Amino acid sequence: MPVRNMIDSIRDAIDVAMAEDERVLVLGEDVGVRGGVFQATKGLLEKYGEQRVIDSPLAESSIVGVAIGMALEGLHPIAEIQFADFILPAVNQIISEAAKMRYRSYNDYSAPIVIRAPFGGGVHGGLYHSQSNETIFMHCPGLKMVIPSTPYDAKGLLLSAIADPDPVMFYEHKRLYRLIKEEVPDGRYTVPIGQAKVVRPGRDLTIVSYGLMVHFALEAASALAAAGVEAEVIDLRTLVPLDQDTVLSSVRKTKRAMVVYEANRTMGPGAEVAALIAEQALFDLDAPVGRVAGLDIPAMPYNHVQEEFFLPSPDKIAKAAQELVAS
Amino acid sequence: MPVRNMIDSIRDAIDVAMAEDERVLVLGEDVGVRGGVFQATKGLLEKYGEQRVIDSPLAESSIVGVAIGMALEGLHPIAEIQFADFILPAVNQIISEAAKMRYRSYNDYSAPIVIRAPFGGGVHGGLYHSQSNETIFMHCPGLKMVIPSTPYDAKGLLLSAIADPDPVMFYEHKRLYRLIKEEVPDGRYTVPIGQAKVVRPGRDLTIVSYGLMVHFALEAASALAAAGVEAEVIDLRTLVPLDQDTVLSSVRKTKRAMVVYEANRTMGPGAEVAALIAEQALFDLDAPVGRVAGLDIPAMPYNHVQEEFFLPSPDKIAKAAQELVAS
Amino acid sequence: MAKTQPKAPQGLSQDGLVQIYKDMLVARLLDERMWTLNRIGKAPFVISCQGQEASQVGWSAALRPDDVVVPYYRDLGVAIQRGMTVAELMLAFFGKEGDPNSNGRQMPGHFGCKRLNMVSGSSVVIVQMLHAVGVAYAMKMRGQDRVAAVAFGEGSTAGGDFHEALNWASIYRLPVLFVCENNGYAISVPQHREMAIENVSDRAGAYDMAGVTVDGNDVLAVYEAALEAVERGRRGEGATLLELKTYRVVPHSSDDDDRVYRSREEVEAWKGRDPIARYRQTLTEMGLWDEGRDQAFRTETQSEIEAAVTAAEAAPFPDAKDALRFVYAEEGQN
Amino acid sequence: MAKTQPKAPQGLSQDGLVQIYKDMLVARLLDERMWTLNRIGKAPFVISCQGQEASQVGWSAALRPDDVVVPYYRDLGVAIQRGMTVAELMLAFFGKEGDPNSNGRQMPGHFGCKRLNMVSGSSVVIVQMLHAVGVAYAMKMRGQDRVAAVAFGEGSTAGGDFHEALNWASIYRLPVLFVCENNGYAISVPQHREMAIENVSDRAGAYDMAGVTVDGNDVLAVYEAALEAVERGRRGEGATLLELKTYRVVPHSSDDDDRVYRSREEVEAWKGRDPIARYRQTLTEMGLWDEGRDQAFRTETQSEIEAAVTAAEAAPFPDAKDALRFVYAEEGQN
Ligand SMILES: Cc1ncc(C[n+]2csc(CCOP(=O)(O)OP(=O)(O)O)c2C)c(N)n1
Ligand SMILES: Cc1ncc(C[n+]2csc(CCOP(=O)(O)OP(=O)(O)O)c2C)c(N)n1
Ligand SMILES: [Mg+2]
Ligand SMILES: [Mg+2]
Repeated sequence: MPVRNMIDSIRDAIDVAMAEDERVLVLGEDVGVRGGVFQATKGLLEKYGEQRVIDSPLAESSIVGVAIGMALEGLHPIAEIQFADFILPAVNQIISEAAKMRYRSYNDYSAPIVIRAPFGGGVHGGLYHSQSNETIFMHCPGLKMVIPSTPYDAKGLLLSAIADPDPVMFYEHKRLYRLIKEEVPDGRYTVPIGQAKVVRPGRDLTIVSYGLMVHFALEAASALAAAGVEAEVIDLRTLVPLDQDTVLSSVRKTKRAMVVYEANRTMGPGAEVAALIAEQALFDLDAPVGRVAGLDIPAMPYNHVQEEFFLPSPDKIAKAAQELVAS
Repeated sequence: MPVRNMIDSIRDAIDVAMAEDERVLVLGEDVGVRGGVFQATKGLLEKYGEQRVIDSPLAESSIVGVAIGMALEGLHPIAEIQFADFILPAVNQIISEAAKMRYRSYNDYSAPIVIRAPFGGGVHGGLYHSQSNETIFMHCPGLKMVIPSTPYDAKGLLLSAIADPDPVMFYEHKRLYRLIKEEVPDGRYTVPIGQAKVVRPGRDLTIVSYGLMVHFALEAASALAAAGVEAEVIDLRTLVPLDQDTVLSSVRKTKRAMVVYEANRTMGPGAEVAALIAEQALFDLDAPVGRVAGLDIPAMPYNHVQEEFFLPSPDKIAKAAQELVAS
Repeated sequence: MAKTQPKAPQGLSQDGLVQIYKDMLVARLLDERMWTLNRIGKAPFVISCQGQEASQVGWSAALRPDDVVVPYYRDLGVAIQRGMTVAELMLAFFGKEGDPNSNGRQMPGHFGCKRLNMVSGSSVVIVQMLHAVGVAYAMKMRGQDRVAAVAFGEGSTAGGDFHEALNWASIYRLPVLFVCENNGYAISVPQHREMAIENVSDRAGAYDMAGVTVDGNDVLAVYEAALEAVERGRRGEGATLLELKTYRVVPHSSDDDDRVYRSREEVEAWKGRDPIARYRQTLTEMGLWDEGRDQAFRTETQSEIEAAVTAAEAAPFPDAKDALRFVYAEEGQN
Repeated sequence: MAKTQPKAPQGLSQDGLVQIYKDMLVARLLDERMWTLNRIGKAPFVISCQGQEASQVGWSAALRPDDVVVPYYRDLGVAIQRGMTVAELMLAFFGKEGDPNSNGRQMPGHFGCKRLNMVSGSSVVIVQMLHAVGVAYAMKMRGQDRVAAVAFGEGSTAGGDFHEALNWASIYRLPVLFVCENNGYAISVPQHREMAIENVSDRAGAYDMAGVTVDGNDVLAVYEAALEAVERGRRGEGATLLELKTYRVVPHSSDDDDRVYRSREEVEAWKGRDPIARYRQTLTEMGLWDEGRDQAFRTETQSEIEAAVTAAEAAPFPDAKDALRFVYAEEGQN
């Protein structure tokens, strides 16, 4: 089976979908000739032509707004936002329009678009090429939100997202693009939206995470195991809909929970997970629900010292886990 | 002492600030001749002239972006967004620019602007004149976020916001504009940003809320009292910075907590409050942390049946509180 | 002096000419009835087409049923021209079960119905221009000769999506009819505070696009200009920015008081240029209409409206739980 | 045939003319050094001014120190013209303590420094146009004769804030100089995919604003056009949209590979129109510069740069905890 990194598996998913269904197209800044600044659409222009691989003008609101219009006429656009930091000019089109189209038209119209965006830091991207703003879209009924952490899941989830009848936010951690390789089958397969995965079983505490932080949590779990603490690690994979069952049954077993995310701590995705646990599994808990997250400063600085200071790390996670288990 | 409703006390606060300091100005759609669609700026054009009371073009990004520029030159703009639902085109200017100006310039520049926006529902505003999207701005270090629930607080907090050296989001529940009157002194006084208020003491559970929901919580508390349950009601007044001490000491006393908010439930402001409690006061809790919130549908429908179905009500709050106390 | 007989524009039969008048009049009468229902406390909100009927019915009539229209909240005339019935519109007005626009979810004035190829809109202004561009992209990509038409107020053109939409449409030479219904105000804000130019259509040059301004109270002039633009689109020659100069003769909405921002003289002057009276005159001169038919049609329409009011008042609101549907596609639906 | 001797534009002394050359050359040499530092792995990122020095130094030199400039990420030439030192810029390049732009928080190319009346920018394109408008509003409100100048690339003009900013500036006739550095590409996207028109300045008409296009590789032409615009602003006659046609002769940034989207012939042709060589020629013809002075200045600059590199490499990174400062104003600060 071919071995692929995440960027290759994403490109492969798009390729599979475009080859199968001519309604699928991609649009975004530099997605054509350049193949995307991260190369997620490399080679697609040559293969599918200018009409289906659109080098859009530099205007995010239009990328999403035009994609909505295409979807209204039955196309299935995949919009690339060059960096998640630059999705903000499109927030109105996403939240007011895409997310509410089906609802407000009582199912007459819908906007089945996929919005891909590289997010997250640790790549010296500074304040504006490192952000994790998934909270904004998690708080928006009508959207789904997917964040894969492995090449295999990335392809399977992206194929699910493209086939989904509703708008899907698809956030890709840019530091994961080339970090890991694994076997990724050719052709179509899907990973269902809405199912979290226990990526490491354990009995002493549950670490809930997604994206790059899953790998940091796994590293932390290895370190913890050496110290006799068995952490169960959950990769959410989908933030909306959130797989409450997987989270809650793990927490009911381990009695301790911690959420790890790289977004700003306050009101970040971990707040919802913690609230869920506090509401549904409170009597099972033997310890406070911990959060290891990005700092509450505007974003991570460029210089590596402060970038590291901002980000959760395997060490910080392990340390917090130790404290939780001790409490 | 004069008796004012909330819209009058807000107008009065702006008037006081403009009379004292000629750097203060207002801008927004219809704020001039029309005095604002809710009349928050009525009479100010006549008093302070066109240069300081600006009927802006219909473009929210520009309202905030231009206000930032004015602030860079030492003015103190108060920007009105006609409805909070329409703030989304300005999200980029607010989050990328206003909130990060001081941080990214290492204190060289700052953007001391106030952004006022009527939010919330129960006024037959349908999907796009009823939303509560404060989550977006709570998750943004660099911003403060204030939501008054009474005329007195509205004036005092708005005067604090205008004097604040950093950008402040000032959300006003539109159904509160004319709902309540109380004594509101003439002239300058301030209510500090960042201090919650216990608006009803109680021993059996803590209800944390803000905006219109505070009044619903108080109604619920009266009903509960009749049934022998003493609820302590906290009005957060400021979502950022969140007054953790007031919340936590109340919860440590009552051992039960519930958050009431009208925003969509998932990832709404109550998630952060619940997470805070689950992290800091877990061992004090005798019951799960409850959330009574807006439904997870795009927004509240226009027809009153579904509008009521969407919204928390005193009844729903009281019922949830009873269950919490019984648990 | 011999008066020249008015001439019907290309593509309009005598029935078509009369139908335009009927649609305008139905829009007006329905709108007026909504105001009285609001004023007696039966409905919380009206937003109005009054004064703009010629603009609305005129541009809409230039399209085919398989074209796509993306109207804005004032376009009651468009909804009627496309075929939404008075009964349906009254259900929407009261937010009742069976409203084909949103099943009572949206405020009145938010038109949208797939059967009529009329895209659902939000209350957020100007966003819909980009949807029309995307629709037109799909049409062009498939080699169809359909067009997308989208309407908006002149005040809303200050928003960034206006620029982004015109830019896209011009880069890809898409078949879009951009219709600006210029009524001189954005709620209270007069045009000179919205833009520094005289004609919105002057902005077309910034996109190498056709720009046309016509008298929006002259329904045949509107129709002709729209038809020309639509045909330009069908021929693959790109988009047109069509500006219709008109006026709303009532307040912005039932929540507005327009006396504070415009003089009664100005409003009365525009009432004197009523597009419906004007077109009735034209049709009469063409020999296609007369006082008797007018009275009869009014009476008929009024009773249709009253029947619609009665039915809509009697109709149930949607079930509370119905509010939970269609956040996402339902099981098995695609 | 007698060659006409080049003429100095109004308002520029001989020293001024030479200073412009020096600023351009310093920008180029510094930029080149940053690339080599990046290529040998000493710094993660460069974004470049190369090829655009005449545009940048030209428009910036037309301003007074008390005017406000709002540059974009490519404007190394502006930062130097405003007075940021090579040593400071090298600290910024390495993200070190003492960087006057952001104290190491932002990526290189994010210029901003109150001492120089140069507003801090984000990486988000086109947003800064609105900041310049607000700055100019404040200036005009106070009756000052200062202006605000803001720069951006031509690709970025597709964003909505471009339109919103020009619209505001024109409604209020504000003293803004809008400078579009048109290098023909937005990363890989060529101009004809960004807009359907030939000249960005053609959009000025949509705002009843002066629009001017000049050769951005001719520094004196840039200076003159900018000065005229600035004086128009000072006289209260409103804003100008000034387009400078130029080219970046290196990839978009150190993360880019421009070979996939433009031919080497095209790049070489533009290298042949190098703005620095061209202006050196002009100055030489004016008798203000010669080969000897050029060599001496280059040597001097190179050693200034090397000293800056050494110092910046030796400089500490900011303390980790320093990242917590200035999210909000600190106690007692206003
Ligand atoms: C983005 C946004 N901002 C503000 C509003 C509130 N609003 C509704 S209509 C309107 C004025 C629109 O004026 P114009 O575009 O000229 O259309 P008209 O109502 O005159 O037909 C405003 C400000 C809105 N609906 N959307
Ligand atoms: C809103 C936003 N979207 C995308 C980007 C990523 N990006 C950075 S520069 C650039 C191209 C800009 O082109 P242009 O405006 O022509 O300026 P140039 O770099 O050519 O000087 C892009 C797409 C960004 N910085 N901001
Ligand atoms: Mg208007
Ligand atoms: Mg460019």
